[in-house]
Amino acid sequence: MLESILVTFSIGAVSGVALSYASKLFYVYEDPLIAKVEGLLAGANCGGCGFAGCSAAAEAIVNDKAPANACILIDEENIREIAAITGAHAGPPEPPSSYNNCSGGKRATDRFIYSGIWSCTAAAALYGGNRDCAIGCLGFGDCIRACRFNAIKMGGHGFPVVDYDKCVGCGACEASCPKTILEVKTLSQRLFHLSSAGDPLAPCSQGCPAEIDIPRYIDHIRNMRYEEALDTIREKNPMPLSCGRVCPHPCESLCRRGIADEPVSINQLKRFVADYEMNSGRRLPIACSPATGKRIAIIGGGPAGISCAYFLRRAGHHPEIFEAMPKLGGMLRYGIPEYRLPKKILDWEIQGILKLGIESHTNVRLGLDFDFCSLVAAGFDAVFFSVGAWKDYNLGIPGEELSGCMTGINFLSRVGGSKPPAIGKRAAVIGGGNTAIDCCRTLIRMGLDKVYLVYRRTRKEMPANEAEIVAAEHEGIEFVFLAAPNKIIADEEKQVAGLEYLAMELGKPDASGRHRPVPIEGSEQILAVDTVITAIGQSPLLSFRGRGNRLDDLNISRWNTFEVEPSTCQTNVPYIFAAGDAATGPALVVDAIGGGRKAARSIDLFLRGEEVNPQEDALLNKPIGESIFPSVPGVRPMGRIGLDEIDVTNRIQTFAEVDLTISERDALAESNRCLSCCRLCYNVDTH
Amino acid sequence: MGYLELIVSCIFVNNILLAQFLGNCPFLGTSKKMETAVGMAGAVVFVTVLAGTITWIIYHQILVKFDLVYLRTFSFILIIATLVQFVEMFLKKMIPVLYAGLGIFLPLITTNCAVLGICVINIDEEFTFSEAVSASLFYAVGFGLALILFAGIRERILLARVPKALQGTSIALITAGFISLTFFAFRGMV
Amino acid sequence: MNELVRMTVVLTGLATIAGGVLAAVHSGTADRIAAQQLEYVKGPAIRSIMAATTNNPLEDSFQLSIGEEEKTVFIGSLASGGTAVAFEEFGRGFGGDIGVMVGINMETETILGTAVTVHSETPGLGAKAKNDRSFTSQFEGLPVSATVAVTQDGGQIDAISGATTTSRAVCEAIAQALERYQMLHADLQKTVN
Amino acid sequence: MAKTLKQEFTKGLWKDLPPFRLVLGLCPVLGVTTTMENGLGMGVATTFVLCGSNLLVSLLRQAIPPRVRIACFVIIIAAFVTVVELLMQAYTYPLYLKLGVFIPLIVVNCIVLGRAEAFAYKNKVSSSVADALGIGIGFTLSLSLLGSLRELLGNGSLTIWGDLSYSIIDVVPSFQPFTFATQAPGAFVCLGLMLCIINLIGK
Repeated sequence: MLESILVTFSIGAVSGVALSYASKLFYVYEDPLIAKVEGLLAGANCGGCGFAGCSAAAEAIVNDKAPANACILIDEENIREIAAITGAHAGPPEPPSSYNNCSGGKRATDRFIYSGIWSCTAAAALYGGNRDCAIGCLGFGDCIRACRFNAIKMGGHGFPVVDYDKCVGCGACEASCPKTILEVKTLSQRLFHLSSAGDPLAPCSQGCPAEIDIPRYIDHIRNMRYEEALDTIREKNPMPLSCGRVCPHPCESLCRRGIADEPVSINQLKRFVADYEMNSGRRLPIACSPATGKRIAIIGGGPAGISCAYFLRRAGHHPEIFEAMPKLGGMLRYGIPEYRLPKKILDWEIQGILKLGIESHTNVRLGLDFDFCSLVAAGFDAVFFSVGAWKDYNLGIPGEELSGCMTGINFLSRVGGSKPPAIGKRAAVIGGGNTAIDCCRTLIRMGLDKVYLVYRRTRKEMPANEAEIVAAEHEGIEFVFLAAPNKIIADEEKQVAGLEYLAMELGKPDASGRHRPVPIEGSEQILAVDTVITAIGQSPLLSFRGRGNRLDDLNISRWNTFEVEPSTCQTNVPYIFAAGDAATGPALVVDAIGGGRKAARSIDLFLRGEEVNPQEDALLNKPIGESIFPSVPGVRPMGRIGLDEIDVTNRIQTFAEVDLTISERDALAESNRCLSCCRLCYNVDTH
Repeated sequence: MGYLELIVSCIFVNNILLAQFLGNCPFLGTSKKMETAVGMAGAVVFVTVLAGTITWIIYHQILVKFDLVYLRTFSFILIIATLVQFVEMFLKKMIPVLYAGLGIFLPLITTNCAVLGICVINIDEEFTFSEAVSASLFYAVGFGLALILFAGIRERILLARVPKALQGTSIALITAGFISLTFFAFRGMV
Repeated sequence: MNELVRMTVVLTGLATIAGGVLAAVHSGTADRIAAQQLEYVKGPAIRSIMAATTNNPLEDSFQLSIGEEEKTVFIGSLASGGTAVAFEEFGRGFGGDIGVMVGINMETETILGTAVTVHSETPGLGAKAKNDRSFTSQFEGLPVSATVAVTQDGGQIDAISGATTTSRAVCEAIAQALERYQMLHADLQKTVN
Repeated sequence: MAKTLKQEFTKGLWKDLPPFRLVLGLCPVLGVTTTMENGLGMGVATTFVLCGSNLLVSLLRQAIPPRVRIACFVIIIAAFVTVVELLMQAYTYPLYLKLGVFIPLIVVNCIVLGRAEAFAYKNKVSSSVADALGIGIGFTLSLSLLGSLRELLGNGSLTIWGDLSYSIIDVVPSFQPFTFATQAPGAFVCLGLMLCIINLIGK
């Protein structure tokens, strides 16, 4: 008995002392995460995972070389905890979830007939797999077998479908996939992912400045899952109601169906689901990551500011919007007339975004009502400028100061605000852009007898959207092309009495490809008008500079815009970011929204203390060459749905919305026209 | 028994993995990649010789002397566990190059029944000290041989067409059965 | 440091307690284990030799010191009223030692029976030595003074075909047993009576 | 997450059935399943160690410092294995001889250590014991099943316990024992095929 106790005592003591001293003596620094993960592993060192023991497995898991569920002994609870630890390592502490990137599946063509083992890994080992598409799903379901939570099923179309309720984001599927079909990403990683050259993108998605996954939401519409469609849109664009109305849809010009047929009415479909939500009487919940406690000041509550605030909020940060005008919305409210975007719809949309927990302060102008230094003092971690482009260029002709002459933005914002300006009976709008058209169409609705649009080139050169020009023509706007305003003629009361212009002819094309107009000597003519609106372009209003603070250090371009790194939206002052018209000059609403998201991505990186680098391979709206086809076989032309609009004679009487929402039947029919394109493959018309 | 017989017996006829069924968990786990298999084989040889030697001494010098042979299992596993962990920490700090190649496999060996099994067999077979040391070495070499052979085959299995239900461990075990069958050919040599 | 001390203390404490518990269990089972070992290791051989005894030879055994060695001698009472003894001897075989239990009728001074206890011979051959009646029966009734050897060595025992070494080892063990019996005859006689 | 004792118990019988669902502890599975009796004995011995170690680890889980927990588990398990060794020698000596080296090797059976670490160290005593019983009984059943399969194929007989045995040859006189099944390669192949069957049923 005694010997036994003595022997075991000494063995125990020797082991204990040897190990504890060795652990002190031979201490080697190790990533604390590895120790933490190892603490959750079974510790049986059984080798079932294929790694050399539990510590080796822990190291592999932390370094993303093994999935969180590599250990075959531990239960789901531990896997979840490990996933949480490594998830925290990879990004913010929010649950990652698997997300399927490929929508091609079975329809993708095969390069060769593969008859090997039923495994993606094995198939990929043979010339990268049998599929024509270098990035598409091979469809053997390695991910399904890898998932310990039964969260992945093979969909009917031959690509995996993730059940988000079951997914814990352990990463097993991602690790098992020889391609990058299933990516386990946190919400913010998904929101902030910029389209990149390796993504399975349809041409339309490449063309969208907001980078919306268009085929995915159209597919949701086709299946009458409108809420999911809206979720998909909102992952990239917070303002589907507004964009669904005002967006000139550059996506549609890239639509693959458009090559053989008319393009799909993508924007109308977006508007349809957005309106569906608004008319359903309830708001869809929008998921946000856990709070990070970081605060960001957003200067300017236009589309770029709202978009940036929205994405930062969804990533868990706390943006606050400072707006100089009485209400949020920027150009959406003050530049786009009621008949294109009714104010109550805009209000509803902005309200929904603010409800996520975004504070806003209106009627406060930077430099006037608050100081830049006070923002920094108030503890904001970053500042985002989305002040827009509110300063109209002057024509530089005599008479611009006359009463009855005003600038386009000034006019529109006063109409959109609460104090409409006094106008006469006949008006001339100078300029060929969207602002000019908006002014014209607003004026005609204000009951004017005659509205001229004066443009120094021809209709072909007009930068305004074609649809808008056509609508203006229908509404009776008279276009005066090849006319360069010379001076504004005053009457005795210093009121505008007419606009004198010189007739022009087109000269040789300039560097931008547009024909340069050349005035014809002695061709002066006079338009008898009592109102002149100049809308020849805008630039940001930077009056807040020059007050002796950091803002003076900002680099400003020669177009008076913020000079930013285009892919990160960061200015030369690291904590100041800018996007929207303030950085790009006047552009589309959807450009501003995309810019806001890009900026939010950089701000998120900045706030997490990481380097604000451009995303590798980011496309930034450059098309992927191989995905742009010269012809699209297998498409049967069927024409797009007609657009419902109010009859011309009625519509110019009111500011009521011109374009009406398409019906559900039309939306479903139109969504079925979508070819569900991916990078290379698409659904051909079968009937 | 002559040493040549001992070698043939330990490596082939009584192969620790394929005939005595010891160390099968790491056998199936670490044979997925050749690289891992080679590292594991090396580590097993190293630890087995060390553990075989020390446990033989402890058994004959302490346990037998004090009539405590029933503490064999208890003391052997503790000694092996301590030894392995100690060596691991030592290598990690002092000889990182060796650690990277061999050392990382050490924890896997703590609970490898091949190591404890060989120590126990050394006692059961009543080997002398030199026999015990060489038997440890050759048993471990046999383990390494089987492991490396098997890893080579398994890398091929990945590209073979296997019925769904047989995939994974199932086919691995059946393959191991056939390797075991080939080792049967050495029977009768001793 | 505190952590290190705690680690050591817990480990040592656990090991010590385990040692105590194991020692207790061991002392509680030691007798039974010894009995079991006897029963199952030597038992079958003894039974086959002393099938006709009236007592249980496994219980009526005693230890006999021969020099440094301790030998267990089993005693059986024969139906005829006489006594038989049995003990184990070893011969060197092909794969290691072969144990042979040899039973001797003390009355007639002849071999009562033999049985192989342990062997590590090639399967088949060793088993033959154990079970082949035509081989084992050759020993029965031989006087203790007889020379036991296979025919190849000039003896009268026919070896198992193809297993001369094994047969030789068995003979060697039996010869040694007879020799030892004669040497210890007096001691045995004393103890038995 | 709280499961009933019944759930903890039954998961070992199918969901985590060792060694088929939880592919661990293969050495004894391959080594001792030449007959049903061996499998049963090994299973019972393992279950005993599993229950004892789970019980003790769960009781002592507050006292064991995390950094040396594995060493502590090893001590506890080794103690129980030694107790089993002694008890088996005392009461079922022939079985002890047949199982041989595999009895001391229970100490390195990944299932035992794995359950101690993955379950008992984190759960209360009652559920730990339920877990150990479930896994242990599952393991015993699997071993017995594999053992009886190999015995039937290889020897043409089935020994339940002691003298209680049946022979196929009595029923089907033309039956030829398939000795391969009881030998080493047969162990691997039989287990591999069993796994395959379990996979098929599981689907």
